[in-house]
Amino acid sequence: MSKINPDFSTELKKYGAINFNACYNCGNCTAVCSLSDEDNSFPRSMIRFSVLGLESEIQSSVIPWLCYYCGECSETCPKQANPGELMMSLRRWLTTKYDWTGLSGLLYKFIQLSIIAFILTAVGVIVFSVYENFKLENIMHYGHLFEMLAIGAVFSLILIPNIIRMWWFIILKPKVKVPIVYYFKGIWDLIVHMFTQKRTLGCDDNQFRWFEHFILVGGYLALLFTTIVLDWFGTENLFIIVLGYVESGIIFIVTFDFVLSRMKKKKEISKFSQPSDWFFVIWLFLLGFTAFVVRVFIDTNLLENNIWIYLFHLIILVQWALIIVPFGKWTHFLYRSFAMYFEKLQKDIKISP
Amino acid sequence: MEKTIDYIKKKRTVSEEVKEKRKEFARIKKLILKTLETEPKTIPQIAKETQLPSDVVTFNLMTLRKYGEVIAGDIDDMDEYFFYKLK
Amino acid sequence: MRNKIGVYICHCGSNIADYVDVEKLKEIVAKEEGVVLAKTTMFACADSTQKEIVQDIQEKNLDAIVIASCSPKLHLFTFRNIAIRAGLNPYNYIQVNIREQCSWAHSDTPKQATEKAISLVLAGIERAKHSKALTTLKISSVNTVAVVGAGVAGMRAAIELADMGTQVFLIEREYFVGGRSSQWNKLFTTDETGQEIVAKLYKKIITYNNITLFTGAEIVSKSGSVGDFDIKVKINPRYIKPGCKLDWAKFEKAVEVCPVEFDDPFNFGLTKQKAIYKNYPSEFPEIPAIDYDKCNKCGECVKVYEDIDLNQKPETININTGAVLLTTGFDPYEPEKGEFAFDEIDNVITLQKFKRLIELNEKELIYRNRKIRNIAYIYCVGSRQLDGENKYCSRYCCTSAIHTAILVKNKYSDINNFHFNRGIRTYGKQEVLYTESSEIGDIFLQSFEDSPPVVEKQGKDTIVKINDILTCGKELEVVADLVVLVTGMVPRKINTIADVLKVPIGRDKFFNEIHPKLRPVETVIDGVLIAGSCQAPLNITESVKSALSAASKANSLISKGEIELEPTLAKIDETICEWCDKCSEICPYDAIIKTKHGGKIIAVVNETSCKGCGMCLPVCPVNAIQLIGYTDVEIESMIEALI
Amino acid sequence: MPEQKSGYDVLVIGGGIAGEEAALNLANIGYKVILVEKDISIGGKMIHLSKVFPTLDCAACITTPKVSETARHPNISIFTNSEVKDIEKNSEKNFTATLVEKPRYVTEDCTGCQICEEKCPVVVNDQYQWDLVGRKAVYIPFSIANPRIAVIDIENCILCGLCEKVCPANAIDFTQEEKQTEIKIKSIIIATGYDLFDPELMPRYGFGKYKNVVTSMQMERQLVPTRPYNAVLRPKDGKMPDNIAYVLCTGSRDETIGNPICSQVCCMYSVKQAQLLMGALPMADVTIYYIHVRAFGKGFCEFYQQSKGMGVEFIKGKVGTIKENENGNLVVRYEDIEEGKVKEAEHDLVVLSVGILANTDFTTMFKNIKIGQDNFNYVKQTDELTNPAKTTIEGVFVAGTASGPMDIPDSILSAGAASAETASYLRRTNNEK
Amino acid sequence: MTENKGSKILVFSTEKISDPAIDLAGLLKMHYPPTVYTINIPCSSAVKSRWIMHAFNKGFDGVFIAADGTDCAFDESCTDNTAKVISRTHELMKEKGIEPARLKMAAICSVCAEPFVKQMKSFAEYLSKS
Repeated sequence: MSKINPDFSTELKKYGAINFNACYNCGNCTAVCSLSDEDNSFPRSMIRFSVLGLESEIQSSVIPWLCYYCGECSETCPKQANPGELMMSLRRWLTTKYDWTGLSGLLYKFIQLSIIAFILTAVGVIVFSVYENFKLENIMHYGHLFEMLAIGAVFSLILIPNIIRMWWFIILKPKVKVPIVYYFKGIWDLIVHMFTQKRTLGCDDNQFRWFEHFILVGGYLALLFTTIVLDWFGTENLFIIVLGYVESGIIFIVTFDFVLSRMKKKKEISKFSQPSDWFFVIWLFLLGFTAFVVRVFIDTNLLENNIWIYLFHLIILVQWALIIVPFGKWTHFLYRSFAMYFEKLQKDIKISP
Repeated sequence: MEKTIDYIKKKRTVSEEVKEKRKEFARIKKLILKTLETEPKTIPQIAKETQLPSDVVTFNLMTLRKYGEVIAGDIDDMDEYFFYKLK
Repeated sequence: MRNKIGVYICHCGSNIADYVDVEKLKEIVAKEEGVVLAKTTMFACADSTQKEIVQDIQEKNLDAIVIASCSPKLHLFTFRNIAIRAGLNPYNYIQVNIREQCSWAHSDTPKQATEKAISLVLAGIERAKHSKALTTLKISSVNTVAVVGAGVAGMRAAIELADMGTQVFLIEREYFVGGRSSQWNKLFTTDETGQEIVAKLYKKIITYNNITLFTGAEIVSKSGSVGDFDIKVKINPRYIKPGCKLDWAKFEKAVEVCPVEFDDPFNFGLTKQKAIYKNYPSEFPEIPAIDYDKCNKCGECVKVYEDIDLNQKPETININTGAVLLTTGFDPYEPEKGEFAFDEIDNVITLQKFKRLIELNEKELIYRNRKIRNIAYIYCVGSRQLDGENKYCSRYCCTSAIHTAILVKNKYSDINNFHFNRGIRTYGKQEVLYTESSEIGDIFLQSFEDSPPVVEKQGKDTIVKINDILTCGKELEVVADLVVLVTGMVPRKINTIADVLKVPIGRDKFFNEIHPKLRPVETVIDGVLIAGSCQAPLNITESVKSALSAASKANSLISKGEIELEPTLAKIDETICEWCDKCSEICPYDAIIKTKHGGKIIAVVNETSCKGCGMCLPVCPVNAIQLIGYTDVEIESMIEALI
Repeated sequence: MPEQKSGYDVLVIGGGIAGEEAALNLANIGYKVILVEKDISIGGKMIHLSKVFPTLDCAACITTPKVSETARHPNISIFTNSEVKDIEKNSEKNFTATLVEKPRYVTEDCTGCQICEEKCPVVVNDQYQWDLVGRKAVYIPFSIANPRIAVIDIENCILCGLCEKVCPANAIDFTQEEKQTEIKIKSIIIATGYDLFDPELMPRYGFGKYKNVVTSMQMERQLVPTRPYNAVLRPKDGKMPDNIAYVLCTGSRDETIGNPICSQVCCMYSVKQAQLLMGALPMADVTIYYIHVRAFGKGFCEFYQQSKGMGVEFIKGKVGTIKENENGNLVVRYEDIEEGKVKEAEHDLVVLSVGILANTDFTTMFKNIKIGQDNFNYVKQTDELTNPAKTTIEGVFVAGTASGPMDIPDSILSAGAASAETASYLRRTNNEK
Repeated sequence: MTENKGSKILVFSTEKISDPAIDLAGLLKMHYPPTVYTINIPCSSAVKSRWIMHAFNKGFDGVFIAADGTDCAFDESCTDNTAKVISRTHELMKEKGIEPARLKMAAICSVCAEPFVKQMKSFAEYLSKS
């Protein structure tokens, strides 16, 4: 027995959902979705739960993460109820539900708070630089240190607890009994999905979108590795330097295309943009671009006299690491892979008696 | 008696497409009628023998039936396809 | 018996002549007794041939002609006109179809086609021999229509008829006009209120000299037939002096002093009513009324309102009318006790009552001292019943409920609407309302056919539960402050007019038309028409359409002063008939009447009602009935000629 | 100066069931009516239907008597193959318009013998059988056409002159030209009917590409005794289908194709066709995919229940996509709403229950006045509740589906209303007694 | 009298419904036995047993009622009433020793040309065998 909560619609609209109440439950969206199957039929099921406000049903579901937003459903929806954007909004909403700090919810819903957070972090970096008397070497040293610390902290304090919460919502709370071995069996899928997002390929005819996304993820992870472990800004190794250029180049070129398509609004996926979507692509673009420029300045020995460029990069980096990665859209990357993983667990149980 | 066709011939020209359509129909008609000379056949059988797409056979065969050149006979054992024969 | 028959055989170019040996045909028929002329012709329908035939008829003094050519469906009227032009009765013209039913059908066997053609033409000649000169029957009619029921449909029909020049008697059972529509607020699609529409129509009606309105009036008997009905109308007194003006203050006082109080039917019991009343201030006619059945004649009101006259008596008047148009409307379905907790839980009400409630609550929606926030609408109450008698869909309720829900949401703050439906049927442009209500957040839940939603009390709360189709059958529940039963339309409970006029009733108990497509507003009783929701559930636009349709049908029927009837009629031989009731029983038009004739009881055909179908012919045990044009001699001589 | 025709009271534009009904009503009252039909015969779409719901009487049996009554009514002049343009309102009750009579190239001497048709060597798609079969360039539109006079499709004619040679009535006349006449009328009824949705606009249903995906109109023709095939067959390969699917709301209630409203008839005609199919193909399974079954009119709900009793399967869920198999069978993908699961099902014939769209021809007919359109492109009714036939122009009325989707009984009633409003308008403005 | 010419069939058709169908059969150049003769009447339920018996007496081999069925423009009781006439006539035929199967009825709609032709062919075939 579930109680209906009509107020949930209003809540969800703050996460970017548009007009999904118009749904008359024809099921067209589910039928045209190439990722939807008998076990997980969506997006209509999620629209229905959202209209009725059955929060716990949504919270315990992995379905929002199974959607890669090809936009076919929204394009063909007879009521123009934007099922694709609803799924996107549900992912945002779920992100905030998984987040134990509650910060991401605030940042999603109130753009003012996001802007304040961005300003605060920027001010923090500048204050720190003032404190360090704008000495490039020190700042770069702490910058590098920050990268490592931030990753560690964000992961251990925010992301891992959040994933545990997600696990609790999806597996523990609904009392799905999963034998331990299944967790190990599924790991490979987790990794594959995390790094390849191969399901997108089933999504639409546009293989290019998957490819773009794939090299972006690859480039991003590799740049992370190159800057943190291989100390790109500090190294003299030509191979690493070139590698870093390629990686950061990939990031800003691909994200530039993303920004462009969001502005053109031609494709269904880029028709609606929530602030968090803009932040994500723009910061990623800036991240790649400033890293690229910083290294160019290093190679041309201009950085000493143009420390501002590194500071700018650092501000972006700090904002990225402290705001977007733990509380923003970046987490999708993680949650989606885990959702896939949990879905596999659910399926495995169904198959074995 | 004078024929009015001569009057309109002076005013109109017939498009190539229309001429082509007429030839095409004549060709298909000949093919279909020829295959039916031996024995009654179903549409898939006619299509196979004439090398025409089956929907083209259906359309033209039914047109021939409409104008009385072909008639429908019995249905096959599977109750799927009718046999058509010359009238 | 005709014996100067002319026969024309048409070649129809080559259509007939190619298969039928027309020359041989001509030779054979020329020898036939009674045939004085036999010709072949290239095209019988050609102008020159037509002239020739006219000439022949006049010169040879022909008393019947037979043309053997194409189907009579094509040229019967062409050739009948030839006869008329030549001064021959058109029914002395016989067409024999030797094209569609001979030369074409038997083009594979020309010899036999010729033989068949000979037989057919001979049969035609036989028929011509026995053919009678018929004249179309004309009965006079008064250009008057009695419209029964002054709801929107009735008023609209009255105006239209009056505009077309017909005298109208508009007869309303209630003391006020407007019917159900005046109970409704804003209407889809124009957003006018029901009361505005009623006012608009009433104000128009009183400008017409040729509309007479009776309120508190009912038809109590009818005699006569189409064109000339005599109806008796009983009019209950209003107890208000005729011609007086409404004095609102005095009227209010009279209401105050009136000791008779009962649940107001207009507001479905939401308020109380006195014996002297108006349902709403701007109701028409302006003057109030005192309910004849309820008033105890205590005289209190007379003391404060001198325009009251309790000495008025009911009167009966006679009206002569050409046609009767019924626009008597519907009743809302009244749920049974316990149907979705109706009458058991106190916050369960019908849609119609809910609509009144909205109108009576200006600022806040309050029912039984409780502020309403969550409203559950349960659809198809009394319609599409699985077990009950009403199998039909009431058509207007989905739209009406959704329209009301939107209205409620816009009028009051903080309203949640939950629609427990069985598949929304907002057909046509009404779909936009469904979209609108969804978009503003109304929630639609659909129940399975065999498991309707359940309304029950849980502690203080009223809960509505459903297994929702749209959520894969999941059980869902809503705590409702108010449960609105979306009740459909049923025929009028008090429906005396049906008995008086003997209007046919359909399977759904609504009045039945002859044919929904051919004759959608006519009944089998000639001159009695139906329109609006007395015929089937309809919304206002649809009712008005059918009312206007009926108006034009009625007008074209009676406005010419006479009604022409086809001469193909049944005739009963009074010498043979021994009244057995079989023919009158089978007649769908009630055209056979039991009559005393020359000392014995016989059946007589009412020529104004008979349609000439012939259904009565075969049932007569003594073969007393003949259908003109299809008499035994005609048919049997044709049979003999054919063989 | 074009020729003039006057003395008419009403111009009825459109000779479908609504136009006929309106014309007959007015003619019976005594008004002179000019009825103009774009097509080469009158009867509109109804005359082509099989049986009609919910009474299952045959459409032709109802239409043809009305058609012939209209055709021979002394107060009605019919112009087929003709159009109206440049309607001008000059003053109260004074309209002029141009009547354009297209050449038929066949005179009224035609006896309908079809010898020309037999001989004509050209075959093109037969529009009256919705392209399922061919017709000749000279042809009688359909067997029960009125007038039953041949017509030459000059665009597809190869000018061989054979028809003229063989015509026994000498009715072929290639010298005919388009004729324009100015007509004077006092009032106008627009009864231009509706258009059907073109499912090629929904590529995911594969209409046009997959030959076994047909429209409901094509199925309607297959169910009529004057049908294009000898039985109900698949257009792709002539197989007798035994598993037929109906896709409801094709082109209705769908904002993506610009028609957000319900077409009001598709549910019922599909239910009806399903019943007829069960009669024509007793072994066949029929499945109807629906969103809501709109069985709202008199006797409709009972009819719907009856079809369930006969074994027609109803599945709640709009079909998302249709794909073709090698054997010509079609796989429909849909969400079974009751179960909440996406499913695929194979059918050997799919019928798209196409919706009704406004026929917007009326918008271009007027010259010095503009006629209002509603949000869905139909003729705007300015006083829908009490004067349903009234339009934005005084003296111009609307009948039938020109004002919105409706079924046959509703169209007939609407035409009745239009005729009543026209009659009273004429009388009012005439100041007749 | 009827030797080698096929069985003679009298058809009672109705003006509005079944007669147009019989016309249509000719229009479509569909062939049925030329020994089929049609007399039309307003409604199929108007056929008198007497006429049918007269036809048999005069030498017709079969009588066919092309009934209005549910399309009847007069009344929906048409189908029932026609059926009753048939069954009464069947009784009379039995009395006279005429095989009841020689009187047949089927609903023929106004465009039912093909069903009509089929009916005629099979009826004629049946009659020629019996």
